[in-house]
Amino acid sequence: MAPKKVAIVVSKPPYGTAFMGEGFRAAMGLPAVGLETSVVLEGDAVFALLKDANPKENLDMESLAQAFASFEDFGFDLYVHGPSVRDRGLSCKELIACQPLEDCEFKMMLRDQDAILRF
Amino acid sequence: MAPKKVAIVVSKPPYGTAFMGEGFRAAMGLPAVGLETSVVLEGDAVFALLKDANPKENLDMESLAQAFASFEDFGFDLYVHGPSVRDRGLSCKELIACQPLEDCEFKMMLRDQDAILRF
Amino acid sequence: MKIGFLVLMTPYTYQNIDTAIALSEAALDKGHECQIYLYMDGVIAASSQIKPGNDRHIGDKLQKLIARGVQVIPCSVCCNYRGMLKDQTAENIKQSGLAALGRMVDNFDRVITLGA
Amino acid sequence: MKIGFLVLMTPYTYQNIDTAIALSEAALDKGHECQIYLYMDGVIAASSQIKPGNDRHIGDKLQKLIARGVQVIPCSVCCNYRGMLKDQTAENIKQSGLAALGRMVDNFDRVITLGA
Amino acid sequence: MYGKRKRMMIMLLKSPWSCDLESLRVKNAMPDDVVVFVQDSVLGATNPPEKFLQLIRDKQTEGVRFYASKNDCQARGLAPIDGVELADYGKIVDLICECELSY
Amino acid sequence: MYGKRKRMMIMLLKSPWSCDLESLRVKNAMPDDVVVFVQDSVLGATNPPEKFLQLIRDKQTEGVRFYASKNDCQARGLAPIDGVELADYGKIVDLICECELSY
Repeated sequence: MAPKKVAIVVSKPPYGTAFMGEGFRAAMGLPAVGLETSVVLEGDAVFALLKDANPKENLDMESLAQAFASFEDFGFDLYVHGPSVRDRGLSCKELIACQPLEDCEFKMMLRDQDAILRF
Repeated sequence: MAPKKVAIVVSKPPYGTAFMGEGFRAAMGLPAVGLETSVVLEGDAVFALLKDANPKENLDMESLAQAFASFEDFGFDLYVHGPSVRDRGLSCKELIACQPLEDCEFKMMLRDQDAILRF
Repeated sequence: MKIGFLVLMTPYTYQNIDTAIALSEAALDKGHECQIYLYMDGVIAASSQIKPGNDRHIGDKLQKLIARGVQVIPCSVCCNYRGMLKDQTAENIKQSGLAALGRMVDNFDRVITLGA
Repeated sequence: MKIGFLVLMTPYTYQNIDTAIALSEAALDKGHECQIYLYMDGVIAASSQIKPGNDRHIGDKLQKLIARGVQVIPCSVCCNYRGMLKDQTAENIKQSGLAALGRMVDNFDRVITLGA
Repeated sequence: MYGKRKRMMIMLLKSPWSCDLESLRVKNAMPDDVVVFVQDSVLGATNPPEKFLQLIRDKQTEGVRFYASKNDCQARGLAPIDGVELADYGKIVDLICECELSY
Repeated sequence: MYGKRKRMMIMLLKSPWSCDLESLRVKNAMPDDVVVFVQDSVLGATNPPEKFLQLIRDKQTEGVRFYASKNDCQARGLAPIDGVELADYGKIVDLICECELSY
């Protein structure tokens, strides 16, 4: 039987709350039990991938950009919602990783899953 | 010396979260230490005063409308933000209490306080 | 059918655990199976020490679900972050790692996130 | 000047207590006096049992503020609702009723709400 | 998979008056999907902001079905607009089972 | 009290992209008031949605001053737009003291 597919969709901005950090922690844990895991950052969540972020020095918090940078090692796929990036005046060049999904791709990607967890 | 004035401004809707209930509890406690206390319900918070609410039977929660109905006994003033009521298609007739502040009154009322607590 | 709930927020402050309980009760009545994974602040609902006065008793409601076969699983790291020791979790509730969430996603037909 | 903070949300999940701590440190450096009233889920920050692993230790930061004269006051009813017993509050922190919030509002020059 | 996509349930929790993210999720609904308003989100089913009402109407035209939690509406003393059906917890469970996926 | 009103500080916490309530509070600013962006709200000072940017510009014309938490901006790798000044925690404390009231 093919492994189940699960998407972790994060829509909250980084650092002001722990939703993204905990979504990331879930994304590290789920591949371990054989789930085909994807993370999609949409809305303000895309700010987490900014290369210039420096939360350690400024807020004594661990960098989510650095955490997500190793997504391949953790065995999950990482996407951003393209329109969310553009709406916020950002571009892929500024992000540590950037595989954008357009609206239609995001809609269809969601429906390709067996479960969706929201953070 | 005149007593200090404090406004408790609640902007969150009732029942989905406890912010309003805890704002109410603060409003009961502050007059006891001699503070001249006002509560302003703005935004979705105005829904808390609907006469037809029945949270006990439907959600096993205490009625905030009933709680606020006795505001005079607790020694605080109760206002609603008028535009918030109208924007939501509500009218004072549907509310258990309704002393509306228009935008200008709300702005000036805030500046008449010594402290503002937000819920 | 097997229905799992992922609850992220504190009890009493947020309605999420109430909704998970109400839906679980309705699902059990219809012959379905349920599980509740408590993640982030959601773990507080598993505390045996909550004293809600005259308010609804969420702990008792969870125990009734457990008696009907529902597993309630708080994330152990999340418990550490909120000062909830192992011996403070209520009866028949055991802290578990994220693998338990993985198993719920893997074995359950539906997973509903109740977050912020 | 006397600056009070009203913190409503859980530590680690929300940045609010971090901001209250950072502003208090800066205010003390400038010779001001500070107080932090923990209300609703904010009370969790007063727990002595939190184990944040390698993460920043909010409890230690609060203790440093306390050593500099800052009072940190968790609402007692809120503690009951979150399963936090009196003996679980950290050193030099005492649960108090809403009257303590009233006194902060009454005696302090500024009150800042850090909520949701 | 085209034309045979999974039916999705979108369960809304928060008021669209205070939180734009809820409308963002409704935008992802496709024909035959189900949107369920629970908790504070029922305010979007009873007293929706104008733009959100238009989104509901547009999605209904596409064939998306809308339900509002009966307990949450009645707890707040509110009734849903035309075209949004009240659903008790049992009915919501049926909808959860009927849709292959929850978002 | 007219013309002698208290100066108010409005401290924003949440992103205006996800939360309309923040713009609602900025609307209450009057001349000489101070708006401070801290925590996730700095996104409104660095990458504001169009309508929120317009609100900032309108309020600036009225004489409202805008500051963004330096630590929160730099933690996120962002810089504020023209006309919004970076403020470290010490400066924010000064602003708290300078304004007679915090909202």
